[in-house]
Parts: sequence; C-alpha cells; structure tokens
Amino acid sequence: MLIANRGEIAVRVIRTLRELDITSIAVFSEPDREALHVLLADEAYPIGPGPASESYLHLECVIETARRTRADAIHPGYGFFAENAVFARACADAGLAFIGPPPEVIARLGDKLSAREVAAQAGAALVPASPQALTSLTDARSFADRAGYPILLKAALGGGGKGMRMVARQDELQAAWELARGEARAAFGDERLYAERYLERPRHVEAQILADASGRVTFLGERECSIQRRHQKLLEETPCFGLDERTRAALGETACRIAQAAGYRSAGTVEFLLDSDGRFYFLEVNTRLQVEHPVTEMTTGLDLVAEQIRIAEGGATSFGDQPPAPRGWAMEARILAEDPTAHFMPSVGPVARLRAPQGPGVRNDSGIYRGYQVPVFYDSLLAKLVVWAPDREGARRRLLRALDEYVLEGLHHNLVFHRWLVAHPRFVSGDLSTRFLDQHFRPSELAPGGDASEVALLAAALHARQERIAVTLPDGDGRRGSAWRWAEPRRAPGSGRR
Amino acid sequence: MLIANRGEIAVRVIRTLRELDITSIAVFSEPDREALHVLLADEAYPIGPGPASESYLHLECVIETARRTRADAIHPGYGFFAENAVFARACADAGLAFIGPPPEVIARLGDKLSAREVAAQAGAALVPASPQALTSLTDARSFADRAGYPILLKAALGGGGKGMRMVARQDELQAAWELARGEARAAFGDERLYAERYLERPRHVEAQILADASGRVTFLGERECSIQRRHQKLLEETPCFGLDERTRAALGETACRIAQAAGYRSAGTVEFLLDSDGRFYFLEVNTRLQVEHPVTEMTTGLDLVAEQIRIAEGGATSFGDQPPAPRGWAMEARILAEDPTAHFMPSVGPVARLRAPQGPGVRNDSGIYRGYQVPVFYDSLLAKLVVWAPDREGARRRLLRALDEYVLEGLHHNLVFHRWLVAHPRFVSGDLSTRFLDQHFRPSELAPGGDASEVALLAAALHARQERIAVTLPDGDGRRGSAWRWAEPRRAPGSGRR
Amino acid sequence: MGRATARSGLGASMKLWVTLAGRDTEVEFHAEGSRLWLEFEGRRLEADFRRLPDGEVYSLLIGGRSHEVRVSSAGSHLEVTLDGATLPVEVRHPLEKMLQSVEARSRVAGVEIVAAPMPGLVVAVRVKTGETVTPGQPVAVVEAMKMQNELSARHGGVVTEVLVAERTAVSAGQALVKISQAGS
Amino acid sequence: MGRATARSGLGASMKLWVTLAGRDTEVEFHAEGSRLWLEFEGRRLEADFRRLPDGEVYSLLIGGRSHEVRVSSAGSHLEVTLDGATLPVEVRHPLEKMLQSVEARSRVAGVEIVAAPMPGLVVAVRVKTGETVTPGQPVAVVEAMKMQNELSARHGGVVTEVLVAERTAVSAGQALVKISQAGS
Repeated sequence: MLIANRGEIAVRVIRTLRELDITSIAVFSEPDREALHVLLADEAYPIGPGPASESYLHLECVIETARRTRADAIHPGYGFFAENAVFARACADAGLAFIGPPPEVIARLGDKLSAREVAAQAGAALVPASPQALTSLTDARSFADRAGYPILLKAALGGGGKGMRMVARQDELQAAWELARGEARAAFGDERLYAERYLERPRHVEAQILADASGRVTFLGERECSIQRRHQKLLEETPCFGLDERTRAALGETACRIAQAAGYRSAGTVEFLLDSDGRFYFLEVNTRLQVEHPVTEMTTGLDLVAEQIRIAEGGATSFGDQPPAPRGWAMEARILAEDPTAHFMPSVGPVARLRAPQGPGVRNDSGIYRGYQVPVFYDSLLAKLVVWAPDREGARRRLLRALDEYVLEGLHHNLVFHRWLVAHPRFVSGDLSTRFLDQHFRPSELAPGGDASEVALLAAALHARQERIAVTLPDGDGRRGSAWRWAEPRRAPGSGRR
Repeated sequence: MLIANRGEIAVRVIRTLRELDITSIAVFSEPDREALHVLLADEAYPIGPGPASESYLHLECVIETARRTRADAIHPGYGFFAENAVFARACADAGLAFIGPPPEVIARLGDKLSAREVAAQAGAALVPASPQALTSLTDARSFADRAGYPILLKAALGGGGKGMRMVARQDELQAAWELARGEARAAFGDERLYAERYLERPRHVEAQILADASGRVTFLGERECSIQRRHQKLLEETPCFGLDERTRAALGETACRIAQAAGYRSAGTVEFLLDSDGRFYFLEVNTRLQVEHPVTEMTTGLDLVAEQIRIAEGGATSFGDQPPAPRGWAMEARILAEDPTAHFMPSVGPVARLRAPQGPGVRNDSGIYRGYQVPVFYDSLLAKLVVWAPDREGARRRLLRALDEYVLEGLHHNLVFHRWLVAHPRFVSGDLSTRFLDQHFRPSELAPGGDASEVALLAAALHARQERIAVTLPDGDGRRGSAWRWAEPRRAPGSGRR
Repeated sequence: MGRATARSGLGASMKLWVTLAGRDTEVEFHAEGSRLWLEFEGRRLEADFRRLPDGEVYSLLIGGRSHEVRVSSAGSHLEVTLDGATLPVEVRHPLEKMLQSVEARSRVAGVEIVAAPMPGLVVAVRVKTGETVTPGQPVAVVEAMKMQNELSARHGGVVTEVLVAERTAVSAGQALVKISQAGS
Repeated sequence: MGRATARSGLGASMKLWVTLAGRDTEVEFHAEGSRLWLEFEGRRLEADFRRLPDGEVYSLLIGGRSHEVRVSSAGSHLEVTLDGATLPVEVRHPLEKMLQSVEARSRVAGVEIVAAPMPGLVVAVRVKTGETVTPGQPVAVVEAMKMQNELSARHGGVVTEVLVAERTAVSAGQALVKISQAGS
C-alpha cells in the first residue's frame, strides 16, 4: 500500500500496515528525504521537489509511483489528497483502492454547500449560512447584513482552518474576504467562499463514525475539539465533558443518519457546533481520518486505520455489530512548531534534542526524531501527545505530567502553551468553547515564573564558571589564565585573566 | 516521597508522584549522577558510591536522607529494599510510611519457607519442597534423593532468579550449591537455601492482588511469565493464554485467600506453577510491585503505584468494590543489556542512539536516554516495551512491529532475541512453558537473514565510497587524490589514489 | 579577583554578576573538594552542575532541586532553556561590570524596519515608497507553512523603501519595508 | 582504476570488493548526475545513500527498499549494524585484494587465554598454576550486574599462569588464566 502523505500521519499508517503484514510504500519530496516516514517504511520513492503542488499534491506523479511500485491501494492520510474526489477517482481508474469513501461521496460531502443539503435532508439542524458560494464581496456583505455580524467566511473546499476568517464588523469584511480567498486559492486551488452566522460561545464537538463495506454505520463516540486558534484545533478530548447521555445519543444518531444518507463508507467525522443550550448544529463532514483520531482509539481500543483497510477490502469492521463501549478519558495535545510567545509564529530548524514522555497512559504519534530538520514547506504539526486515564481529571494530570516531561529543543514549539492551557482553572472545570483562547489566553502568562528565573541565573553563572575553567591554560607562575568563550571582546585587559 | 531505587522503576514511580502532585525525591549513587531518575525527579540527593551495598542498600544512609529531606514516605520499587522487613521496620521507626505491606508480612512471606506454610494453611497446593532451609550440602543431597531429580535450589530470601539453580543430576549438585549460595549471599546478604521438586514443563502464572488498608483483597488478573532464562523473566503477558475461566477464578481466589491469611496490604503478586494438567502449585509471594506490573495496568486501566499510595495513606482503592474488568491483551518485553548471540553476556556502554517505538498501543517504561552510560553495578534491565491490543494475536503483531521499530545502539541488547521469540511458531500458538528457551532457543537462529547480509555488503561499499570522497583533496592536475579513512596501512602505494 | 580567600588555588572561590530581565545578582562560588556552594541574594545553596552526554545540556541540582537546563551562547549573552522556555542571561566579571556602567550607547532611532519573522514567500506588498502608514497598518503578507501572515507597521510613518517584490522567497529577519518614523 | 569509463571525473564509476562471512562480492558504482546505480552479482539497483543527522547512521534506499544502517570503522574492517544485528564487512580496493591473496599469515598457536568477557569482580579462581584442566572445566567466576558468570576452559591443557586474585575488579578482555594447550 502506498501512503500519499508525510509526517506523523504517514508514520501512523506505516505502523498499522506493519502490524497487518502489508508492505508500506512511502513517497517523499526532496526536503523529506530524511523524514521519519521514509526511514520507517518498507519502501520509499521520491516524487518531486519541496512545494506540495509539485510532490505530495502532484496527482500524476503519485498515481504513477503507485503503479510503478505495484501498489494495490493508496492511503491518503489527512490533508493533501485525503478529501480530493478527483484523486479518489484517479485511483479507481488506475485500479488502486483508495482508502476512504467513494469519490462521489467525497465530492458531495467535501463541498460544504452540498454537505449542508445532505445534513438538512437527514434531519440535522444547521447554522444559518449563505445558501451557495458567494460570488462577490457585495454578496458577502448582503449575507452579513441579513444574518447579522459576526459572520464566518469559509472556503468551499476548506478544512483545518485554512481559508477561514471571522468577521466581527462590517469594516473588517473586505480585508478578511481577500485573505480568506488568497488562502483558499493557495491551499485548495479553489477560491470559492461561503459565509455563515457565527455562534457566540459554541463548543466544537464531532462524531467519529465508521461505515463498513455494506453501509452499516457505527458511532464510536464524540470528540470535544473546542480549543482552537484561528480555527486550528490545538487540543482534543473524548468524551465531551458535561454532555448528557441523551444529547450524546442524539448526536451519534444524527451523524449516522447523515453518513447513511450520503452512502458513506470508511472512517469519517461529522462536525457539530454545540450551543450552550445543548442544541447542536451540523458543521461539516470530514471524509477522512482526522488528526485527532487517536483519542477515539484510546477509549475504544480500536485501530481506525486497520478498520479503514478492512472496509476498503470489502469486509466488515473488526467488531461487527458489537462496537466496543468507550472506556475512560483521552486527551490529545498537538505539538506544533509555533512560538506561542510570539503570535504562534511558525518555526523551522533542527530537532537538537528530543526526549518524548513515556510511561503509563501515554501515546506519542510523532514525525520527528533527534537531528531531524523541520522543513519550511508543510504544516507545523510535529507530534501528537495522547494520554488516557480512567477519568478526565486523571487524563488532565497525566497530560500535564507528560508535557512537563517532554524535552524538545532546537526550534520554537507550543509545549509551554499546552502547559498553561491544561493547568488553566477554566480548562480544569471543563468550561470550554471555541472562544477559549480569545477569552483567556494572554501570552504574558506563558512567561516562566520566579523560580525558573533564579535557576536560569544560577545555571548561566555555573556555565560561565565551568566554560572558563575548561579553557584555562597554565601560566608560568603556577596560577592559571583563562579566556571567556563567548564572542564579545573583553573591554578590560585584566578581566579575562585571574 | 523518597524513592529508594534507580532505573526504570524509579522513573515509573516519579511519573505517578508527579500526577498526584507529590514531591518526588530521588537518591543516586555516584555512577548514577546522570541517570534518568535523577533528571526527572523534583529533588535528588547522593547516597554513596557505585556498589549497591554502599548506596541503594545502605539502610542508614537512605533513611537519613529521607529524614533530612523531610520525606513522609519511601517507595522501594522492586529489588534493593523492596522485600526487606528490616528496612520496612526502620522506616516505621523513623516515622516514614513504607509503600508496601507491613514489616511482619514481608518477613513472613519473604521467607520462602514460612510463605509455604501460610499458603498451605490457606488451602493452596504446593510443589514438594524441603520443609526448612538446608543446612548443608548433605541435607540438599538427601532431599534430592527423596524427591528425585531434577530439583531446584533457591535462596530463602530470593527473587528475580538470583541464588536459584536447577540441578538435573547428582553430580551437578555441589557446583550448583556453591554458586547459588554465593549469589544468595551477594544479592540478599543471607546464604540460606532451600530446595524443591522441579516440574517438567510448567507454566509460570502469577496473580496480581491489591489489598486495601482495611484488608479487602482484590484479584486484578493473572500474568503469564513462562518465558524465562535462568529463572529471569524475559517476556510477560496478560491474560494467560488458554486458561479456562474456572481455573482463572480458582487461581485468583487462592491468591486472595493467601493474602488474607497473611494480613496483606498494598500491591502484591502470588506466583504459581501451572502444570500441563491445569493444576497449579503455590510458588511464592512477591511482596512488592513486580517488574511486569504494566501489563496488568494496560488491561485494567489502573495505576498500581497510585493504588499503593492510596492504600499506604490508609484509604481504599480507586475502584472500591468494583474492580475494572480486564480488557484486551497486553505483553511486555524486557529490554536487557545482554547479548543473546553470546550467552546473554551483560553489556555496558553508552546509549549511542535511541529511538523508542511509538504509536498506538505502545508503552515504554525506560531508564535510559540517548548518551546515557549504562553502569556496570546494577542489573541489566534498560527498558520495558509494553503493548496492548484487543486480542493476543493483535498484541503479538504490535509487539513485533514495535520491536522492529526500536533503534538502540551503542551496547549489546536483546532486541533480536525478542524478535525471534515473538515470531516463533510455538510462541504464536501459545505453547509456552518455563522450558521454552531450553527447548527452542538456538543462538544461531538469531543470525540475520540473507537480505540483511546483502544490505550490509552494499552499505559498507557505499560508506567506503562516500568516506573516500569526503576526504578527497585537490591534486594539482585537476584530478583528485583520496585517502582511506580506516586505520590499516595501505599496502599498495597506488591503492589509496586514483 | 573578588575576595582572595581561595583555599585551593583554582576556582575555590570566585564571583560573577548575572542579569536576567533587570534582575541583577552577584553570585559567589565556594568550592570545597568536589562540593560547590553558591552564595547569592543572602542565601547559600549547594550546587551540583553536571554536563550531560546529550548535547549542551546540564543537570543542575541546586539545594537538592533537580533541573535540566540547556545553556548556549548567543553573541554577547547566554541563553538558558528550561522547561521549554528560553531566558537570556548576561554574565559579567565584576570588573567588567564596573567598566560597563560608565559606557554610553548611541542608538539608531527613528527608522522602523518591517522584517520577515521567518522564512516564507511574500504574497502581497500593501504599501509603496513615499506612502504614509498609520500604526498597525498592514504592509505585507508572508506565507509560511501554509498560513498567510499579515505584517503591520508598529509605529507608522513614511515608507522610505520597499525591499522585496511579491512572489519573492525571503529568509527569517530579512527586511521587507523601511519606514521613517513620523516626527524623527 | 577499474574501467576508466568515468563520464564526469570524480566517482562516476568505480569498483570495490566487499566480503561478509565468506561472501565475496564486487560492487561497481555508476553515478549519473545525482543518481547512483550499483552493479553486483549480475544485478543492477538504484541506490540512495544518505547520512542522517543523528550520528554515524545512513538511510539507504536500495531498489526502493528502505533501510537504516550504522556503519562504523573497527580497525581493518567496517561494522554494519542493521535491525539490531552487527555484521563485519571488509572493503577492499581491487588492487589491494590482489596483493593480499599472496600474503601469508603467522599465528600464535597452542596458548589459550581465559579472559573476562566484561567488566566485573572476580569472585572465585578455581585453578592453580601447573594444574591440568579438561575442556569445559570451570576456571573462574566473575560477577557482573549481579549475576555470577562461570568461565570455562575451551580446549584445556596445563595452567601456565593465573593472572588475577579473587575479589579483584577486572575490565573487559582482561586475561585471567593462561593455559598451554595439551599437545602443543
């Protein structure tokens, strides 16, 4: 099986393939020659230069590599071709099994507007939105005037927060319109946008479903993904705190009905906004494996990639009609190469030092290793830290412990952000919404405390003393001269000697 | 809480303490200054030189450090003071809570002979054994003549295979007697031995129990630990393959009765030999956390260290009278610094490179990190690789995948042994006994296959070519001269140039 | 240097000045055999500072507390990384510190440079030379790691130079636009 | 050297002899631009051999198959570690190989040395100088990592020298007992 992806998700898929005794075939762009998925795969082939459009998103090249290496199937991971119906169809045309739903399902659900139609027909409530793609800024303005600000602009083919902008007031609309279109064009090659009403303090809750080859759909529990920055999820958990059993069941049933209505196959996710009054609104369907699928694996014990493969082979799920009851609580923190103290600016560089947390209840899904150079071309997800414990507070403490234990040096990352988040009283009490960061996050709170400053002061002094001693030279009269190591020229002739 | 131990188990305990917000206090011997438990603990204090008798087994020093650092409690881990009643009593005298059963219980069960009495009174079947410690070689000989060869010599205070020797024939008795006594003296400071009849193809199955502060004993499932070399467990799993529910229940009930009879508190393990006819015989009680406790944690979702601490604080277990039903299958491979291709010779050295396996269902409990120098003074356990999956075959394949993924370089270790073991047809079919290695293990089977030889040949050639190019120097006429890098002097003057 | 109370020649006692975010502390070292004490801010703690085999990293035991720190040189100061945060620390010899206090500094003022915060692609330049920009006004958009980042003027003023064209790849720190501050 | 059919000067085509456990193979390299082919044993495979940033380790793609290998120098040969196993490989220039085939070797025979296989403590010496030992007879016990390891004579003979006393710490490879082989 060829894996048309890179990073942690390619590694994730390779692991399952190895467990199933299926040959894993990786593809890689030039800057990814040393990436972990290349090292771990059974086979690996180059597919072009760094920019995704010339490698991981180069359809002919990927299909041709699959054909040349005699692969039977392609796993798209998430992103890249994962929700691309043209690619799925090209796979079918080339006699390759595409690990995901059929092309027409991807096309129907991938377009946000037709997805809303399917959902509405299946009886799901919808957030008020523009009925079709907005053709102009004027169109956008008139929708906003009707629905009222704030509104959300979204790429018609969007996902992962790309091409998505919140517009709070009319005078922000033009700039947001242009940025969102630019991002949509760059990310999906399609600049169509649509708009929807923006709920004030909703939670983002999604249902993991699995539809087997015969079309039987199973609900495998929900995920709470409200912690987001610019519509990019940062931390996910399952189950959803405070969700009563009736709402959970209704959410699962709605998700299954939507999947059935769409003729869904394979693993998929139905996203909802959960309002503070307990009502939930259909958002979209992700016709792929989600980044955050491991939390569901932790509570159900399933391997969702293995289930996808069983289904693609025309089989039933491993559990038949007895899905495992979710057990305990799982959380996932996305470890990103972004500096939370500097506007989450992306960072590249070498992984100078790495010691991932281990021990009870900890799972790492990572695409990096010590010495690995994070390239500039792809997204900033370095690793996912996943924990499990019998209850939420246990999982939270375990996550905090694992974050404390995580050693990752050489580039900026968001570990301190996650430590702040997971220790935050509102997070502890489960008071979550997609506005959590807007309401509570102040970068100044990430500054290390007084104890850290003191330790840093003393460590610097000890280092200076030690380095100085390390370069001391004998001096004639039995005493020693020393030279400072760092670059600045000493001003006083005596200060470098003692 | 002070942790009177080192290596992976000290790290294991530190992790739980951090999750419980309890200050962790490590102690370390001189060669352990850079050990992982020192780095991860909140506090760390030196307790003496390398030999355990002068540091980790130096009672006064450990107690004094606990007092000086104002610890309330001591966790002994396994080994060292874990089953030492004198130490447990010294803790009590110093006002320190010892995380384990009361001293008198340790004393009663720690002595193999009195433990057998307790078990017999609780109704457990026993393997025929010498009724008391053997006072002389003559004593041993007469027991063997009565019970018949083969017999097993065991240290009265033994554990972990130290001071234990199998004697197949009379003419081996004297040498075994002396070696076992020497090991017993070195390991436990007590050279008393006893002897028992040696079953032909038994399985080693043990029951994990947890006795709360009120004396209520819970059975948390069994572990199958038959894969042993010289009575040292190498791989453990839970549940025990092919054990019918009736036998499992009887085993659990017997274990609980023994614990109740002994007035047990805290976590403990009752070891049995399971004969091929389904009958089981009491072996001994390990009055401590076992090395292999993580497999039970994987199937029950419990943190046994946290449970020990709850009990030591006088509380109930986290689950009260509703113990979690074990779910799925777990296996643990002990990663040892021993060379399986060379009689399992222990190895020391630096961890030159390390990339532990990750991903779904994998837990690492490790005491090492990249660059860490494995010292010569302590046992050879580097790490434990633990996996979980819904069923045995899933766990086995996952373990194999994780073993394939494991990168550990710089010293000899037994990863190739585990790969051999876990892929062995008899292991696959669950046909286990404590004689598994005697029957099936041939070091020659560890030799890498033909494909590996070819890759090695080509890699060496490519390296030679590359290194040669790397040191080429410009040569006047525009061509380049090159020098071979490795040490042997070149014989032909022309062979280093081209 | 310092108090000449050294017992055993080298390093038995010495003193350094360290500064972190305005906190200015004198640290005095006292070595006795293989043990080392630090005196600072009226306190005295035993320290054990051990370089680990894995990179430029130390294990520091200070008064028993265990810390793992990376210390690296960053030009004229040191950077200490601990618990994922990096803190800049200046270390000075007492004599050097005395001298520095009398030194004056000249600063280039009145010019604002908008630079690329990281490597990426300039997808839009929103200003022209000679144009007046207000504080917070967007001047360029740089795409990196699939996100478009809008860069704004902090102080505003008159654009004196536009240094890059659209669709240009830029490296971290590369100047994009120069703005002469109003009033300077 | 080899066939002088190089297209682009350096390294375009060259040949080496490699030997592993008796398997003796000629490997010929053909470089074209940035691509490299290997010819050996009648086969031709594309190779991509990349040094990884993490130590003396390479990623080798050979005919598409991905391998991670460590190659290190061990005196006169190379050691290749892959999948946890270490294999010794000799690499020779074709000319050197020709010369070596005419070289003779002298060997020191007839003396067996029982050496410590790893650092540890000698807890027992079971033989005395002048004593005759049989093949397989235990001569010493070394304790390391809490296990007692009995060391035996392989061939047997007469003990000519006992080099250590009991309770001595020994290092890896240190000779403990010398035995003159019977019949030599």
